[in-house]
Amino acid sequence: MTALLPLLLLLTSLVPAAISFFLAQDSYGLRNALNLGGALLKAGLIVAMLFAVAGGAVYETTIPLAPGLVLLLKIDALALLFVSLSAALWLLTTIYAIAYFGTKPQQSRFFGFFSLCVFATTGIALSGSLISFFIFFELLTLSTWPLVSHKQDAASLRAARSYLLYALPCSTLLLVAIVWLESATGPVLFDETPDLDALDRSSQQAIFALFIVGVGMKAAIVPLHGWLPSAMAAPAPVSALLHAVAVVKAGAFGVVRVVYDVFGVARVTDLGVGMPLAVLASATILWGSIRALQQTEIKKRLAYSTVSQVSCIVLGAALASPYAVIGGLAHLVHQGLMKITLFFCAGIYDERAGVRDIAGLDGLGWRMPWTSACFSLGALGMIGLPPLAGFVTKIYLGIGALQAEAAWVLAVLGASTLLNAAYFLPLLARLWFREAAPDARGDERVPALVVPAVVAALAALGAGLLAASPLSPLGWATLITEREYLR
Amino acid sequence: MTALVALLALPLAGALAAVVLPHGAVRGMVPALSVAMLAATAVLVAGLSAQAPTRLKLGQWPPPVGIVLEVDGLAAALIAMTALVMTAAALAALRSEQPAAAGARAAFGFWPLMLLLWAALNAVFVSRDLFNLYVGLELLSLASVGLVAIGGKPEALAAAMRYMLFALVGSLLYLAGVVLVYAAHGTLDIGLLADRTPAKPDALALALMTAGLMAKTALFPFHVWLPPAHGSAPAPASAMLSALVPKASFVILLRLWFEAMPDRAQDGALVLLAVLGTAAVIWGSLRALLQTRLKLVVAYSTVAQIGYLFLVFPLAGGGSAEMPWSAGAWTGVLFLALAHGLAKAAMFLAVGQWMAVTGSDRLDAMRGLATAMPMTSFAFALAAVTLVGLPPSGGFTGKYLLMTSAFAAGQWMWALVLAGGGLLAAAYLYRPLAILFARADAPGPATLPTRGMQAIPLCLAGAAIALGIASETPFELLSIGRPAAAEDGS
Amino acid sequence: MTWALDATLCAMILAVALATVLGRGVFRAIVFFVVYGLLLALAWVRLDAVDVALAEAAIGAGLTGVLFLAAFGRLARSGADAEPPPGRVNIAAALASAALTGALVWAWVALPLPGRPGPELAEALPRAGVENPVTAVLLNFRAWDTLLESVVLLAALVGLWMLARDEAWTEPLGLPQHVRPGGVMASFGRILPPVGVLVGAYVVYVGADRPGGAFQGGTVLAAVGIVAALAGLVRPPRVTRRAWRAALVAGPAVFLAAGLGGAALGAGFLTLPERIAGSAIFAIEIALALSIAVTLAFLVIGPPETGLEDQ
Amino acid sequence: MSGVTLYALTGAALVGTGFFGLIAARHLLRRVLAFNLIGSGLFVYLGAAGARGGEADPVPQALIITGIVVALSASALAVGLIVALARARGRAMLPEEDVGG
Repeated sequence: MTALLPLLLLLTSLVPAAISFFLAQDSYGLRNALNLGGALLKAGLIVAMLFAVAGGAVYETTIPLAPGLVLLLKIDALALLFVSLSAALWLLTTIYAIAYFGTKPQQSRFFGFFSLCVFATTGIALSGSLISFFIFFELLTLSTWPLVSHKQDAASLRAARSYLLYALPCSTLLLVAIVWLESATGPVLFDETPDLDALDRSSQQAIFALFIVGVGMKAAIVPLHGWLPSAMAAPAPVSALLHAVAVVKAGAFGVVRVVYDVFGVARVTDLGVGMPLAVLASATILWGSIRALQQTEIKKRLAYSTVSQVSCIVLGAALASPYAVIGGLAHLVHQGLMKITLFFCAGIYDERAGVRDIAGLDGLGWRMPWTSACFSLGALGMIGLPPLAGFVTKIYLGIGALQAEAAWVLAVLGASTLLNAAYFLPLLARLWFREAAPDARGDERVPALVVPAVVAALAALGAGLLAASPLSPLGWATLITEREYLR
Repeated sequence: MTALVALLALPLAGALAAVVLPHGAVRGMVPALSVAMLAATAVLVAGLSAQAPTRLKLGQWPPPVGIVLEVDGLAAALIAMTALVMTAAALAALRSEQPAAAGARAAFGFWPLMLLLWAALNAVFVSRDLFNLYVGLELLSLASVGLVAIGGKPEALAAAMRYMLFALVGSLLYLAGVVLVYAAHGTLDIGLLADRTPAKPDALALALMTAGLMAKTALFPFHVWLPPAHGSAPAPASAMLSALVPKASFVILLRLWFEAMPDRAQDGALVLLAVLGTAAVIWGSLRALLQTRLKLVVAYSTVAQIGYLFLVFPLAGGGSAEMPWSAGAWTGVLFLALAHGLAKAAMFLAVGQWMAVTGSDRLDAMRGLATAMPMTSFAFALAAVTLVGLPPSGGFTGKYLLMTSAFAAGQWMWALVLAGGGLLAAAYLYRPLAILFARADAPGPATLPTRGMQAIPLCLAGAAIALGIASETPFELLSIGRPAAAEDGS
Repeated sequence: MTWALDATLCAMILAVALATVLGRGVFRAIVFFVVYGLLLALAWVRLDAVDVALAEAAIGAGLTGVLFLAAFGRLARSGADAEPPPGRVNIAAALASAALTGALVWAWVALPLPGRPGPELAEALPRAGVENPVTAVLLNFRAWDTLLESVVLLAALVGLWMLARDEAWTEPLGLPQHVRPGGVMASFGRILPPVGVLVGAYVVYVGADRPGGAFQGGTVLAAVGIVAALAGLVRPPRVTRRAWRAALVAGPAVFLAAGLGGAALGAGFLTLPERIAGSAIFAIEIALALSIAVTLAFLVIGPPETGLEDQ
Repeated sequence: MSGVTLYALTGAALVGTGFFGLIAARHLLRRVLAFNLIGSGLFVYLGAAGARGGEADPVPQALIITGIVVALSASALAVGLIVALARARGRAMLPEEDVGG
């Protein structure tokens, strides 16, 4: 039974996906029940496993494909961190999406690919070997494309093409890296760091670079970030998925796996590739913030904010000191909770008030109090206001930087905080302190849109307030770091 | 043994019957025959033991007097792929009005030619005699040319003529090599040849046969006949021609270089073959990018995909034969061949359905068809995933095995060919996919193919994906009688 | 003396071949080709291969020649008989051809001494059921080749029929022939058939023991049919006539049935038990000769066509 | 030079002659003629090889007879294609080679 758990976790998304494709447009009830049921089941399974994994249990399933090609699914603490994030957010997004789409057309296709995306993300989280990781990583690429192009208008198709234009070459390089590595070491499993000494130093550095390009594209590391802002053409639930549940998270998670489980901290330091990565991440943090500042569309600003924030996770991985690792891992969850709140709210503003531009937010706070409160909570968290989640992350990263003897990172963090404030605070000011335009509309009459936003915002708040609890994201990240990387 | 005889005799008998019987009876016979072939294939594969491939001495005459047939993993896998593709193409042809639309002529000719093609493919896959392979190849070529000519339009005739000329040259070059082999060794049996002392003219014979088979396989620069031919045949015929026919001559190349004359393989020649394969990948892909007719995109893609197959020569032939990476290269290439066959057939059958609906295969006529025909479009997308080599598909398994082998052998440039080729494939397949999934300008077509009809290409594309998901069974099958592994056997 | 004879023959063959390739006009090339086939038949006699000589004379020179001449006539009707003026001398083609010949000559010199399945063949021949070793190879040892070859003919014919125009599909095969009554062709056409049928049947019959067999005999029979059709004595059948289509497949069908019969009796696919091998081969040869005759005749006569002028 | 060798060399020369015709000629009928020349040249070469060392080997003879029939089948289909192509295009040449003249 326990060997089947990883498989079961995958099936909770795969089965709704497979059935959704074949449902007629008007089978609303069945489709909603399927997707919600799958999401609930998955959440339930994860809760059931949390305590066992905290106590040291590991669930493993092996599916041999061909010699050297083994699909290994394994639930360890790091996998569970990511999978519980994506499962929880999937549940919220599903509720939100059902309300968002209402009776709009092509829903079977949407929910089919949406669940397939979550299936791929779960697979990425559970992958215990490099090749399994790659298989699910590519599956994620493919199942995201129909979602980004869902509206089928020119902008969506352009965005979807741009996504593939980044994703396919980068994943090809990832495959080259994997094959190059495995031709020297044999299949790479994440629980035993492979012996790379068969390769010379420059080959190892080249492979590391290929890996970072391969997974970094999904994490939107500069200069591989261009696809993310243009993907804003997609419907709001897709943005939530891209920015919080699946895609960029998979990229950041991939960086963590590569640094800690493929190369190992010691070898990364020895090869001298950690610092360049940290510099790249820092550059991304600053560049994303600066670009966010220049945007006048809410969703575009949020998108560049994601570019910036996700690189905090990469920065934590690159610095590789204990506090930095904890901060980075915790931010994987923190950023997801805060960003999904913001995107849910942006979608509600668009749907219920017809507001897409920042200028349209004037005075909306009082007209749409729940949404605006959530939005404010998310934005303040992103800035890093104590005691919210973003603050916790930044403190840990800062200490980690000092541990890693990279004091310059403090300047980056400080600058980024200022920039975050510069691009979020004006929004809050408009929401709460400006007069509404005379013809402004806006209501919150669809609870299924608002409730997920509220829940996500409360979770983000809780993650910060209860950071000391062992089951908080920070507590869990500490557990992972102690168990896996400081052996 | 019985299964093997059935796999050879059934399509032959079916073809003879299809010439004589009235059209209605032929339509009734074809599904039954396909089922029987699938069953025989299943028995054949199940009966194959890992130790020794099945051998059949025809007429009980041992070589060099008689002809020997042998089913190894390679032959069994290709026979199985052929059975799937043929069954799908036959069902598609039965259900579509296309062959019949051209009148009684096409409706009469399609079935005998198709069944003769099937018989020829199976005969080539199992034959161990170089001259018998020649006769099989001729049967294959003539039936193929006939299928192209069914189209009837002037461009189809020109395409068939060009195909014919290349086929003739290919046959003669191959025959020249066979003549030299017999003159030098007094036998045409592949097994006996492997044990003979090499003779001086062997290199020339091998070169001539290889050149001829390259023309038949449409390897760059001998590919010019393929796109117009596959682009102007009826869709079910194109599916067979593109998915299966080039594989037959490729199998003979494998038999020659790895089984009949492995010790005569020069490193330079092996590399040259792979270089031509690389050129095919690049040139075929670039040409596919420029086409405005979907059938030609798919046909040029075959030119490119055939290129991959020739990477096997430097990685598993010559000095590499005894190296640990040769097995991966050999199996990887066969995975690619199988996946390409299934996916390419799915693509042509899908295009055929769109053509039946829109009356054209121009790319811009396909706009928004995904809404009206989601299953067919999904089949095309899955097939594209396989051809690009993305996981989880048979194409990915093949690419992964080949790339690993290339890096292990230190010949990383072939890995880059595979990687770059995948990107090029993504580029030329993206265009039709984006058009299919774009929003339709006009209301969808009035009459659509039934769901059953749409399911045919989907099943084939699904099989190409399943080849990657459940790749262990085909992997083991392909290992049976693998030349490098079978050095102890005779 | 014999050497001089061989040398002269070879020189003539080469000269005629060169004329076929280089001579002016397609029609002349075809005529040279027919002469070439006849000379080649002589060469086969010199090489002690009388079976091949018969096949070459009947098929290589005779039938192929008629095929080309008939095609030339049809091209003339479409105005496509003219050849473009020869362009520049194609040096690359000449070099490639010379290299090919050179390579084959080199190979001949480098060939090891006779490699042939001598002892194994000598041991197998007495059990083959026929005296003529060539027939033994064709219909017993390498029966699979021959069975496939007989369906190659069928594939070519079905392919050829696919070249018919849809509106002509139900017409009789080939172009309608109008022959002057009392002309040479008409009287030739009246005399030849009975003689030809006799000769053809004889060639099939002796094939078991002496040179001859289904292919050579079938070709003679085909020639009879072609001449009769060209002479306007008979109108070729329509594709829709099922009896004729049955005649096309009779040979391969009997052959395949015999092969499967061997498998059913437990002897093995295409295995002719020694006791009945002789009579089985004879039966196969008769059926094959029939099918070969009809198929070859249809191949030369061409796909169904309307008598109307084109376009 | 023995008689057999003489025929082998003739065969080799026929192959070259035919090959030249196949490449250089543009009228398709002549190309198919050239194809037949190559085929028969190869058969002569094979027949000569089988006739080495006294008694004739029956196997090449059987192969050659099969080969002659196969060549005729291919020629018939090719010739039919030429006729059909000429009817459609008015020329017995491939479109891409139909320049000048």
